[in-house]
Amino acid sequence: MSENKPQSDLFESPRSTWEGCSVLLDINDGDRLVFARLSAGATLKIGNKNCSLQPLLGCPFGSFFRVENGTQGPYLSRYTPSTEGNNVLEKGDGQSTDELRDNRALVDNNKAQSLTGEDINEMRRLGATGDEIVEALIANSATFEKKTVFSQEKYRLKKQKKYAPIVLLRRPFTRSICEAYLKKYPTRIGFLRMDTLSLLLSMANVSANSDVLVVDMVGGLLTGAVAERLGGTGYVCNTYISGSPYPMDIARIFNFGDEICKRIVRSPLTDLFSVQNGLQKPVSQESDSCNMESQSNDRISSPVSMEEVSLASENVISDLIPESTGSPVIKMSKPAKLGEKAPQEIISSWKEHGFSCLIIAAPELDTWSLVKEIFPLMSNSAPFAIYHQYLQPLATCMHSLQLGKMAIGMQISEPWLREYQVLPSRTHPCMQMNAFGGYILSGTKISPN
Amino acid sequence: MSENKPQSDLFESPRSTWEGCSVLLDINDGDRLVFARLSAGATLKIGNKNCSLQPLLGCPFGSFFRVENGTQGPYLSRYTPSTEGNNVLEKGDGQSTDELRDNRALVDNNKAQSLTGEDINEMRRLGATGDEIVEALIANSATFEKKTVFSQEKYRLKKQKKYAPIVLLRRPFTRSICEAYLKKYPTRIGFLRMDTLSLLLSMANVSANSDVLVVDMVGGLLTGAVAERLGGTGYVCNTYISGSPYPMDIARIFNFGDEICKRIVRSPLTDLFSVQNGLQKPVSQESDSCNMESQSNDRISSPVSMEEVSLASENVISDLIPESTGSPVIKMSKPAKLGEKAPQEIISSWKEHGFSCLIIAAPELDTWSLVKEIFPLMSNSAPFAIYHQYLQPLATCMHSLQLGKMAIGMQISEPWLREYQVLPSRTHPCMQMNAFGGYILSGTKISPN
Amino acid sequence: MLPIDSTKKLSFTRCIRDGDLVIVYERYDNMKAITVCDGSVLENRFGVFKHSDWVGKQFGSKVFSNKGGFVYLLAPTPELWTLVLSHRTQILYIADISFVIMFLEIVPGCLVLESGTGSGSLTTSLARAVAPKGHVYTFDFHEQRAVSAREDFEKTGLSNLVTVGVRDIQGEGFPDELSGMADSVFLDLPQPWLAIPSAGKMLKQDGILCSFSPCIEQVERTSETMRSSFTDIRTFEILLRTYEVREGKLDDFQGDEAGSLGSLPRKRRQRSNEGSNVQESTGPPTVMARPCSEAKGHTGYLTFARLKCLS
Amino acid sequence: MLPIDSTKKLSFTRCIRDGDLVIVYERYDNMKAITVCDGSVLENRFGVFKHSDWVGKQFGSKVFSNKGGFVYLLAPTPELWTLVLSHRTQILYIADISFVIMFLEIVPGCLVLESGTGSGSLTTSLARAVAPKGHVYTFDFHEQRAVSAREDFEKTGLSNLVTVGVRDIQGEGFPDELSGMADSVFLDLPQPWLAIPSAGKMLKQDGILCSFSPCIEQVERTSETMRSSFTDIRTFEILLRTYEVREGKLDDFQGDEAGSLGSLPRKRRQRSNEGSNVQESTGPPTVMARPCSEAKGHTGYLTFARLKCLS
Repeated sequence: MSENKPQSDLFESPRSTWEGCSVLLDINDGDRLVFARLSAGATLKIGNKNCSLQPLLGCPFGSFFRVENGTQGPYLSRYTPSTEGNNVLEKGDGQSTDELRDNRALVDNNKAQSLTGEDINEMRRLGATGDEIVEALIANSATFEKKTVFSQEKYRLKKQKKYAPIVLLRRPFTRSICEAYLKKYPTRIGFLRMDTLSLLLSMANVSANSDVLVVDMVGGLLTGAVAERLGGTGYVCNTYISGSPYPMDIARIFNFGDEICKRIVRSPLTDLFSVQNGLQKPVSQESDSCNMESQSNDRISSPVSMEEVSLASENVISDLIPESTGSPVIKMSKPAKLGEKAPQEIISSWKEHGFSCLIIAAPELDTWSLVKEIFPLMSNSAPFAIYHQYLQPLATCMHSLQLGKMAIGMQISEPWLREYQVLPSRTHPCMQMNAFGGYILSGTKISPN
Repeated sequence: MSENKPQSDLFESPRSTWEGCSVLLDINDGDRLVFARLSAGATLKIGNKNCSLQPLLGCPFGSFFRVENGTQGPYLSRYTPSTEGNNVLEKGDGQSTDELRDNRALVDNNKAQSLTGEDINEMRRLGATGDEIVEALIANSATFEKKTVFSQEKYRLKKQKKYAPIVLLRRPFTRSICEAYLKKYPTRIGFLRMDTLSLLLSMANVSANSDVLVVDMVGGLLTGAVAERLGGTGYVCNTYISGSPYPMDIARIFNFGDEICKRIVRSPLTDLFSVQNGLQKPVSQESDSCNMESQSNDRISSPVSMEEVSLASENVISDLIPESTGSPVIKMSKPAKLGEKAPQEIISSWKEHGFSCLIIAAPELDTWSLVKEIFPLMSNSAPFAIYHQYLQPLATCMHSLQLGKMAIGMQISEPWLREYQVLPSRTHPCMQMNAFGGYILSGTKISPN
Repeated sequence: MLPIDSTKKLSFTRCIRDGDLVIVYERYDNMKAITVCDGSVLENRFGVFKHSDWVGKQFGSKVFSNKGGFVYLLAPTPELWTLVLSHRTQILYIADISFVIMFLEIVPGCLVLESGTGSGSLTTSLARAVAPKGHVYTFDFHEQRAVSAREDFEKTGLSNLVTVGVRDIQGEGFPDELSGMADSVFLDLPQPWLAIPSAGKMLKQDGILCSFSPCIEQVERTSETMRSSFTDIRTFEILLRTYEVREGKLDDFQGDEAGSLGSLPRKRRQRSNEGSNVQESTGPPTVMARPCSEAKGHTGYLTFARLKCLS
Repeated sequence: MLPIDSTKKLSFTRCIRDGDLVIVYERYDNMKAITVCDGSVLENRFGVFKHSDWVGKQFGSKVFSNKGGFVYLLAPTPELWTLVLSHRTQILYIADISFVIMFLEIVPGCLVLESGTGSGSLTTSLARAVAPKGHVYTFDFHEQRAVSAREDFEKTGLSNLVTVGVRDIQGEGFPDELSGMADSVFLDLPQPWLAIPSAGKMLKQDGILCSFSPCIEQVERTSETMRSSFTDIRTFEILLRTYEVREGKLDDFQGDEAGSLGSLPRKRRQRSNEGSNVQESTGPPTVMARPCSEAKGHTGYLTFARLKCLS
């Protein structure tokens, strides 16, 4: 467990955490999502308490933890939820809607609680568990008995979340990373929704042993998602137009082992077109590479927010309420390097064979002027998928590709995603929705002749 | 019932049909929709039979009819459906999905019917009712007994629709006219969906005693919908840009009495701006009006399809499968005139007070260049609603209105409508949907100062 | 709010008078209904506005505060009212309201029943649809809500069109004296199925019923109950997606990045110019629109049914 | 279809050979999968195409018939395959497929269970996602469907990644020998709740289950059954709206109608030019897009759940 690359076997993904492992912590059933990198010194703030993440080391993904009060302060303790369901509100009480929605007799002034904040603190000092505090609150509520069963459950859940929060240990995958970012920092990923991202990967036929060309102006989320699908085969080439690469910090949140990281490379667009073959001009190439690297690091630390940067080298990766300890951090947990400059021999191979597919997520660029340049890099019969926030650039691009007889099977599509609340007698679509997942232009390149 | 203007009292709408009345015939629960104008000579083709519509005269809207075999051929006969529900498939058989979807043992080769077409014709000749034929078909089906209850009901319904079709007598209102046109002739109404139309009316605050300015390039549907809301008060002014008015045949399908028809007027846009006051230049005005009238008729008979034109003066108004009899038609059923040229004194009043609101449904025109011209005709604080098939023209228009500080509270919105199948254990959204209801720009004009 | 009296029909051009209800518009998401009262003032973040300054101005005018801040004064409409009314309950919004009125085939002169009244958002639009001679009877279980609703209709000038009753429609049904008189009935109740037999009794032959429910189980039970005496039972859901409009231009990769692309090998450049027949894009328009991300994902299901004509 | 062997990875650039599966593209709504066979011909409305003419051409090439008609030959992908496969059952389409694979967190090396196989549309995409070393075990009740599916996977070159079994998963559950081995399980069954206990047994700790059902009642019962041993139960629906693109220009009212507007009083014209600060619109773009009217309104509900980690 102290070895930080248990993924050296590509095809057996670990089911438990390890030192330096990146994890997603789901607090109170999705109320709060925090990405963290586990180490002995890492901590997480829950409520107003700093809890060490040490107890999470070596635990299986999917484990539940609760905050307990110890002699040295609060700590996270693993526990097994009952098989009856841990979310009481979701258990379903078999009541009909009738009772639930009938508010004819509803009187509730929220002043019926006789326990004070001081009482609760006193209980804590005496070592009461969160559950015990919740039970005490219920026992001391003057109105609890008068509530409907539904309202009682709601009350209990609210208090449980506050006094006995539950932390669920998750392995970060594309969908959870995407969902978390969309919720908290949508602009950093260009409002890319998980269903849209999943369509980009399908439409571009991302598969093992593919060489995937991406223009990723969504913080590395696209690059990471492609690399996850490649699983250490093929390459994802993150290309960029101007002098410095686009940031790809988000790709560092995935738990990629060395094998996968090596397959994530970057290259300026000009290099992909250059006529150098093989090992020509190795010196200038090398020095360029070095420059790029430092440039890249500079670039990364500026436009991306603090949490992520500090997290890449410290404990908590991202955020959603970033908490980093003041204590010194053992640096052994540094994640694998990714996004090296593409070696010249690989570039040559791409030049010869063409990329297997192309994905563009560049919400601030005009699509056609970019596609016009980049299109020749693809192999014939290669599928492509282009994401944009606006319809018009894709329409113009599609029209131009049609006129130029450059692609077929083209379609502009927009996914529409809806989540439901499914509960006995209370089933309906969720009241709030993300109403816009962006547009996708997809198609297949044909041979120009 | 022989009087053709029972609507002279504006506010008591008749519940039964009359000679000359426009009706909507719903055949087999929405399978086919036909607009017809009732008269002694009008007929309707159902299957391959021509049935006189005479039996429908004087019947309450909502009546059901069935085709019966008489000595003189088939005829429509009124009947009262059982209170247990006439649509057997909708009754709900209380089965769980289990049985319904289990197709493990499904064998059905459709060759199990021992009754031949000749047998059925013979039954007809002997005066069997449609229901009797359906029962005979079931009795002679070798596989009927082996079907699930659900499949049995499905079989029965299919045969009933063919051999004992049911005609439901409806009064045409905006929503049924709109729904029928969208289904069959969407281009004639610019793909305007009923929910979008309902939003236009709300957003423009169409209400009694309003003077509503419309640009109706959707066949008169918008004009009719506004007139229906005005109920014989205020005015709807259908304005047009070039020399000849836009067709408004669809407004003739509504059962408007004289009071309402008088409130539907048309005027070229230039006249609405003209500086003539009161009764100036009455002669040229009159002659213009006459020219316009004939021009209008020409125009109407060309771009709109045959059925509608023939229907306006004959029996069947529109439809969906137009059937007109060869027999001479008594012309007493001619509908009231609508869409006269706006009198000068009314125009003067509009010039003085401004229109109460504006609705534009001109899917082929650029919005801003039209709005720029037409906007000054509205009163200050007047709401407006503009429908378009494309987003860009509305966006440009909204932006220009904002820059010009001409309107506030502006919003571009797009309705999304979904119909559901609600049946025991088989509830889900309908599998086919109209995915696009168009865009609406709405807002309120402000005082230019 | 409504020009019921035809002599007042061109209401927008008449000037604001003492006692008029006006909608004070600060921003699209910040409006307020105020009854003009000589001597009163409106105070907001833009300063102090004297009502007396408003009298004599046209609706739609911009008016200024002591500090030079400004708001617009709009004539009230049911749509604006829906944005400013006080929420005594969850309210219906414009998409559902518009659809209900069209699908219920409500036209001037209709007699319409509603339960419950709630905040009166739908009621106001129903009143507009039946005006000038029709009537809306609306019922709420809560005495206090009914009282507040009556006050609102007084304020908005709809009292002649609307009667508010206090009644438990699920328990008692609609009043017998309205039997057979309603053109349409609208139900927004937790257990609509309890009220359906009564709704059927109230409706004229061929009249239409609508029930609004947030949960699908309510819809299923309601539809089941409707089947015995209603036909044409249909369930819909309607949502409104809004678009944001901005002025701007996407980075034209070719133009903006000319420097870096200058280093591209000439060969390829030529190919892309000669080989393909593609017209140069003129660049995206300067005004761009896209859907807003946040939206209401669900309001409720609307189930409509028509009373079977059995006479 | 998939470049499983890394030596074949740049498959698109290699030339078409005898025995290759190609997608013959006529139009976006007219494609066909054909195995190239020297000596065979393809006959369609454009004429007769000799397979021998295709050999040696690159994928993505245009090929001609005896009459000069043409089609394109594309390399097969799971997406193209979904458009050409024979429908033995209702199939899943790209939006549901893509979402399922991402939400089930399927990555290379995963072991995935599916029931039923149906037409194999999802199976093909599952195989792509687990390649090159993972495996998909898919089960169907119907012997004949399983046989046809096996033939298809042979044709598309996926046999090494997919095992098709004949089994009544609702009645018997998944085979015991797969217990605790599955990363993810996908169910498309009429009574998914019957298979959930078995699915739970098959899953590794923290593994994910997805059930696809067209009706909401199935979803309710499924979710209810999941609650005992699953967490994070979420239900989604996903649809795809497509846009049509056309070249054209809307009538510019001002330009086109200049004649009729020439008669407008001069006064007003001046006002609109001077009074307001509005910029002239440059006219709408020449390429315009709008949503297609017809669309699939519903495919099914996707309910996901994660096995509780109780060890």
